[in-house]
Amino acid sequence: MMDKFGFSISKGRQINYESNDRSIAEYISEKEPTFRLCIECGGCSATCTTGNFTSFSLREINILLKRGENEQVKNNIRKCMLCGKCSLVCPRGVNTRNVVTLAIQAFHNSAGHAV
Amino acid sequence: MGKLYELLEKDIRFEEGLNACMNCGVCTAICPAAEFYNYDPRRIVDIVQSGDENEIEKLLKSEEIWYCGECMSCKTRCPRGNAPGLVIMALRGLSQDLGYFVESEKGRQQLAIKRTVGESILNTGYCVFIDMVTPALHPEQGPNWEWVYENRAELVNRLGGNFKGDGPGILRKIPKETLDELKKIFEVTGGLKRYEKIEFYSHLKAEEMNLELDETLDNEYFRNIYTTNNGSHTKQ
Amino acid sequence: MKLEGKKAIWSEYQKEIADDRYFYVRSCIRQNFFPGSEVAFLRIMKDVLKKDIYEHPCHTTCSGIGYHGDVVPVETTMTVVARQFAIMTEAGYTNYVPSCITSFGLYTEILETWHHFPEIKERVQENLRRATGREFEIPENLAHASDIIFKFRKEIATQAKYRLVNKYTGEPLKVVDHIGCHYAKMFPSKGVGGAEYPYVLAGMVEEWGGQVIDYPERRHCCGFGFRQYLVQANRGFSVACSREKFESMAPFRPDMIITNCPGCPMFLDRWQYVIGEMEGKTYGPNGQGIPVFTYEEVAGLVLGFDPWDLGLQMHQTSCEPVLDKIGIEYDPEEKFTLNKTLAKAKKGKIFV
Amino acid sequence: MDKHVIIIGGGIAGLEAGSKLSGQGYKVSLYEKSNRTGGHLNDWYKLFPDRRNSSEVIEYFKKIVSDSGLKIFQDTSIERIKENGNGFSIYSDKGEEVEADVIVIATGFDLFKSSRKEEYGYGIYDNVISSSDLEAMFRAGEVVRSDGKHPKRTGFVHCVGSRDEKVGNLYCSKLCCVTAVKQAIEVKELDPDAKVYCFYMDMRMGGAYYEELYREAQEEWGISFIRGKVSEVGETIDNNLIVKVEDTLLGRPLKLELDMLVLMAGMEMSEPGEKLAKASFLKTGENKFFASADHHFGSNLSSIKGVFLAGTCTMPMNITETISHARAVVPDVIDYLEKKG
Amino acid sequence: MQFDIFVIPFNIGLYFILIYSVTRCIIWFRDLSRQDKLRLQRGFFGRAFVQSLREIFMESLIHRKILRSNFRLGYMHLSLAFGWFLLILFGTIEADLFGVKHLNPPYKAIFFRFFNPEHGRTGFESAYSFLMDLILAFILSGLLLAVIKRFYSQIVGMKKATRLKVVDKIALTSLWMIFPSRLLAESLTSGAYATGSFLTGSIGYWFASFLPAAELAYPFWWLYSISLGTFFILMPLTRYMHIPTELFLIFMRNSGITTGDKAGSFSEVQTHACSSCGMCIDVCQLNSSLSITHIQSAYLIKAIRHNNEISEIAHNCLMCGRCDVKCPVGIELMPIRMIQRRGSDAENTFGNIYGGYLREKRPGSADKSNFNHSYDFVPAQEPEKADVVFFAGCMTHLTPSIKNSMLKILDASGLRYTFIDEDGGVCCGRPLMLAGRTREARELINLNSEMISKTGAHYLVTGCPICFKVFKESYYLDLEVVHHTQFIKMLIDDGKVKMNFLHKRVVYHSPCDLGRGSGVYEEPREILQHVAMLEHTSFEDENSLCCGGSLGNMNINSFQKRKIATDAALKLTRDNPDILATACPLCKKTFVSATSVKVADISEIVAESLNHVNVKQEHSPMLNSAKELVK
Repeated sequence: MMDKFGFSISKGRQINYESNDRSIAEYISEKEPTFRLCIECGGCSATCTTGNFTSFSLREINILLKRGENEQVKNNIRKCMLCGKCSLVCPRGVNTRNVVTLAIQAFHNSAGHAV
Repeated sequence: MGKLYELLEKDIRFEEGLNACMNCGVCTAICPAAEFYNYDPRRIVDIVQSGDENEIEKLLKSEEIWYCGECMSCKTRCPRGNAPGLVIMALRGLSQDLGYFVESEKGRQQLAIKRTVGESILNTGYCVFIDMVTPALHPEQGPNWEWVYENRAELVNRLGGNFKGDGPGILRKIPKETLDELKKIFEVTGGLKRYEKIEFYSHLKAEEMNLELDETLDNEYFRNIYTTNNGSHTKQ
Repeated sequence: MKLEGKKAIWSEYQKEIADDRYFYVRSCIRQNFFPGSEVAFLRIMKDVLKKDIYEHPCHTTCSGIGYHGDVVPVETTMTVVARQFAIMTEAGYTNYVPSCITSFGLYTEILETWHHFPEIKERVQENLRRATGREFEIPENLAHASDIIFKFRKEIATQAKYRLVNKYTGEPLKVVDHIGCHYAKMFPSKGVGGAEYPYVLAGMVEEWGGQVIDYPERRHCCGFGFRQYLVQANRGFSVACSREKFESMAPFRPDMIITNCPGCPMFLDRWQYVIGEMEGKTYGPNGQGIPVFTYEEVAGLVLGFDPWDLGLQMHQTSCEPVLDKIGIEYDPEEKFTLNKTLAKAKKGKIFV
Repeated sequence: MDKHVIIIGGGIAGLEAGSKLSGQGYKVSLYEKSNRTGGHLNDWYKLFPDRRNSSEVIEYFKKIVSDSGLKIFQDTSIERIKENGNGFSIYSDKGEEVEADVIVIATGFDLFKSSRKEEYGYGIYDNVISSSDLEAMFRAGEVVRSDGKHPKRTGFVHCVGSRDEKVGNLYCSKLCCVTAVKQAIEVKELDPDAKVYCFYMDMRMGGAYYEELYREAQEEWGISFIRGKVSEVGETIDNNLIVKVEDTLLGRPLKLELDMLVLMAGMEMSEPGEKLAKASFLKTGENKFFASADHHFGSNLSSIKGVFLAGTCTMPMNITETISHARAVVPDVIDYLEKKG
Repeated sequence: MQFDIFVIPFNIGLYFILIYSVTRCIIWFRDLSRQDKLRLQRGFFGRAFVQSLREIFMESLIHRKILRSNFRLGYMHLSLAFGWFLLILFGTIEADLFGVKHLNPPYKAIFFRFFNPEHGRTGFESAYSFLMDLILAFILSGLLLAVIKRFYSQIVGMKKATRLKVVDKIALTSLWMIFPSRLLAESLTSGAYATGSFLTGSIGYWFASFLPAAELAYPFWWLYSISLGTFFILMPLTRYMHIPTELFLIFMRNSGITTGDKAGSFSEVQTHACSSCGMCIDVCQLNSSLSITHIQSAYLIKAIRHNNEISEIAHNCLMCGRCDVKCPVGIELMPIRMIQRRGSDAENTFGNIYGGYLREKRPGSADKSNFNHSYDFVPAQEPEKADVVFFAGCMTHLTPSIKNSMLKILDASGLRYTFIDEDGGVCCGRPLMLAGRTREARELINLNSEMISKTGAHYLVTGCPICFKVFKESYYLDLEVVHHTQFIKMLIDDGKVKMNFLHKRVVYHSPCDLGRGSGVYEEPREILQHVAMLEHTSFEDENSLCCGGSLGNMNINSFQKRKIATDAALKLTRDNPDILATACPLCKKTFVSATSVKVADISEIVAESLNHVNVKQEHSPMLNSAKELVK
């Protein structure tokens, strides 16, 4: 079809909250309730050891998970070095290292193999 | 404020379009472009209001300023009375005047618009004239259009038009004197200058990309800008 | 949906619309894609409503598509517009009626700008003088052609031959009204009914027996987006927008779409075909597609104009299903026959 | 002391100021436009941040009023204040004229009329309601949609009529955020598996224990907070609501279907207050509330000597602030009357 | 040949457990790696054998370790274990001395009194039965303690007793039955025959005064035999298996076998050698500060034994190692826990980890094909050449004052050094290791090793014990890795830095990874003695506390961490010193918010005393206020 018309119909990039799979986030916040406490201040991203090299942002990951935009997280979460600086600067006492670990676990379980 | 910002400030649409933005996102929320393109008008306004020259220059050379469809839905809602759409128009104007538009795939398309709509205005007095809407360039117009296009003169007149005729009426021939007035207006108000700039920078770019570019609508560069879509603009 | 809520809002957007002596300005796109509509408009104004409406041979495009395609600078467009006003002034008219929504939006925007920045108006005046030697006055009244039809919707109803009613069930037809973005989104107070619940088309549909349906993506742009359609590489966006609307209106099972914008009816019509081709998905009652009309076409139909005089044969999505529903008589043979003038119309026979 | 003080408005501020002043031995008469005192307090079920029942506060006012010699005239709205020789006369809608030495204006606020935010479809879409509508539902003990079902997905839109040039209110009503959080929690209390979303621009939890309430909403109730101003609302065929908002923290548009949408209406200068100000040539600020003589030292003083201001007729305030502000008018009045002799 | 039917239960039990233990040991031996098998064989005919016997005597019988740390608990184990041992020993001797004929079957010794009721009247015999009674009394005293412990742990000075399953309960009761039933059986017999000594004799005499002792004795001999039998048979199903297992473990350990990184024969032996004595529960701060009492090593090991779900138990631990050093059986608790954390994920076991260049100990040649990469985004670093590399690490970057102090000291040292992660480097990998994700840790190790080896330095100085531990244990670098305290100590010894004495009272908190984790206790204290007035606390060296900030535990929240920190700080600052000194940025950060006492890293104290103006000026108020201004 593309060749007939010279274009193909664009896909929407809206976050479709309803249809997104938010089970990963639910798994995490059940095991680590402080996950819910994030106020998106960005302190974690600012101090992040990994963030020093790449655009990795724990703040973004936190919210992507909550919206069920899992793919993006899946491809980035393992960039975290687990050094723990974020948890020391978090004003809401979010247990960030556990959040990351649980996320990896959750992807691991859902995928049946390591991410 | 730096040079680019000052240039933007000269554009009346910029003055109308930007008061302090508080990043609430209503614009992006209803923006059709943001719905399909990797695009966030709020971010653009935020960058512009930051006045950061480098960021603004990046913007002027970017793809993202060319995604807006200028439907102006953003203007209806902004709680601070901004009109991101107008800011975009100002950015696009500047991008063309400085020749930055050729740095982006979407920006380069300006030549196509200039050569179709732009030329048509001066040559026919219409933005679009049916002769331009060839089934070849417009397959999406559908099979019925092929019949329409074929019999356009007869059909238009059958419906009561005045196809390329004198006097008033549908698709009438716009008098020579009128077209001269239009040209003069374009001359006096910088319209022609804009056209020349688009041509000039496009030719430079064509050379750089070493694609042949002549005055017609049928050459490598034109075909390239008219049809290329590297797929990086939308969600994959 | 509570209608009284909308009524309350509509009552707050009462627009000043002149009732005679109109200076008519044509639309580039509509002349190319809906010539029948502009013809119908003038016929209605002259023959049905007996109004003085004047078209000057020397008016041109407002350059709006060039302006929104960003190849024409704002100063240039303003001067072109000023020239249109000058011609109106010279012709001795003060009520300016553009056929095009893009133009209407542009005129409104420019008048606003001039109002807030008189120095700019001065500069434009100066430019116009230098380029053409013309002088201009700004219109006393600016109304889109659809505003005029809205204003006289009752008169049209009284002379109507048909109503927008399913003749089999007696149910009112379900009509989607699509308003051109530039009609009121920029200046809500300048549109009948405002920007959120425009009444200009809804009013006609109600008056002519139909029922307007409200669906989530009602306010969504058809996707024209100027450069987004003009350049082939971008058309994927354009069609995606219309698709969004179709998907959103589908559950309401609309019989037809009515529009007041030059581009929208063409896109909403053609994109149905493209989506069908690309994804095999068709909309409307038993997948025959949802017919898309201009307000003039609808007005013409209820007044009993011949569908083929209105130019419905130029649509890609066939309108016959709706014509049958309403019970409009038409000759299928004539649809694609051309060498036939508006003899009947000339003899003024079509009005009983 | 035969001095006569007139209080205009029988809400929290009026009652507090009135009873305190009559406690000082003045002759105090209070005029209330409606047939009940207590103002908006009557429309609220539970109060933030501790979710105590509003009736407790109403009880308190009943008590202080009955303890004091405050005379209350209901169903009387005051339309004009006029200075005469050494005092004032007020004119009611019933055409009566009353003399007074001091006037205390406590005309309070109006809730922003949500229908003015047309794009949210209040009064048009069946399941778009306002924060006060929701309070009424809480009082009735259940939250229901137009179709009688209980909403499973509820959204709260912050800043409706506040911080919005489109409706002419540039200021922040400052209490809607905490109210939204309170109501969100209450919705959850009624139905723990319901999903609740708050659409905010900034969480302005500036009061005592507001932030703690916010924390509770997140931690204990799992309420989702989405940073972005709702742009428009559409109605689906089954009367659900499609909300369009940008998730500004991701820079992407977000589409959400809800069963019910609650609009957090802001606070505006009350209509009677506005009329009174016009008729009596009392200065109002650009936020349309009564303008105080001095924002720091004279927040109880109006632009006319002898006419005082109390409570939310000057700016958005919570109950605590309103009561303090109303009490603060007392020394000003005494001071004025003594000087006047 | 003397025989009675009632001895059968005992015999069955005895032979069953003997055969079982032996086969078990054989299986374990079979599962050992080749090197370990060799080690064990060598050990068996070498010094290790003697060593082991000594250890078995000291620990398995005397229970020295427990006695040291907790006398009452120690006595309990001593009396039961050693006492029973003596009873058997002397019982056998008795049987052989006075037995009718030699080479008795084992039950003769156990039921001697039954078969020789007349015995024990005359002088030497009675003296001997006195001895036997004494031993029995000794055991019973221990048993009494045990019973009490079961019900009121505190009495033996323990906060928590280990929880039991049904089998354990049965086994336990049968164990408790053994000696009382023996007591009664012997007493009644003695009563009937008027024999027995001060214990059995007198009790028997008293019974006989009002009971038909002769008839009653028999059922109690049955009971005695049955309880013995049941106990032996249930042993494999219960923690009591630790008794035979521990012996084997001691041999293995003394032969130089270690846990390593993979679950295997040795870790299995260890898990079976755990007596669930509860020492680990006692010293655990999660217990003392947060009353979390289900995750301690004893429970972890029990969970492993019964292969229950353990991931939560395994991860909910500070990894401070306080239990590790306290374990009376000497089980390597930290390594065992690490194995559990790594889980089954093959790529996470060291075997693979040191695949790639680390085997050749030369950077660059890492075999990167065998696993997917997480940290490819890290650009290759080009550090400058230097003699000393300073690696601050993530935590030091979060505590700039420590970083600056170290730089100041390094500058003062005049050495040619490079601050290798000045603009924020890569994490050392320890946190990932602690989380059991060794594969990724290895990637970071590669990255850092490549970078560090480029400098050609002789010393790597770490600002943080967490980095220090992993650099020492898991990196293969051709340079000496030292913690900053060790480095400063060297500088002082070489007179490279001169310092003024700081007139401040200081207590030292030894960070887990530095002290227990890497055995660095001396240097920090020596430095502190050198620059200030170091005072002692009751929490030093192996007894030092954990600050609670541990990266080892991801399950507890910030409030819980704060609680541990506050408790620890309180203990450490009892005599309110001027400074609570530590040698770890994380400990510092954790303590700062947990105590009002000034908390400082040793490097900060040293740096301060470097430019320390002399005492007189220190007291001039003008200078102080000037200092304030500067701050």
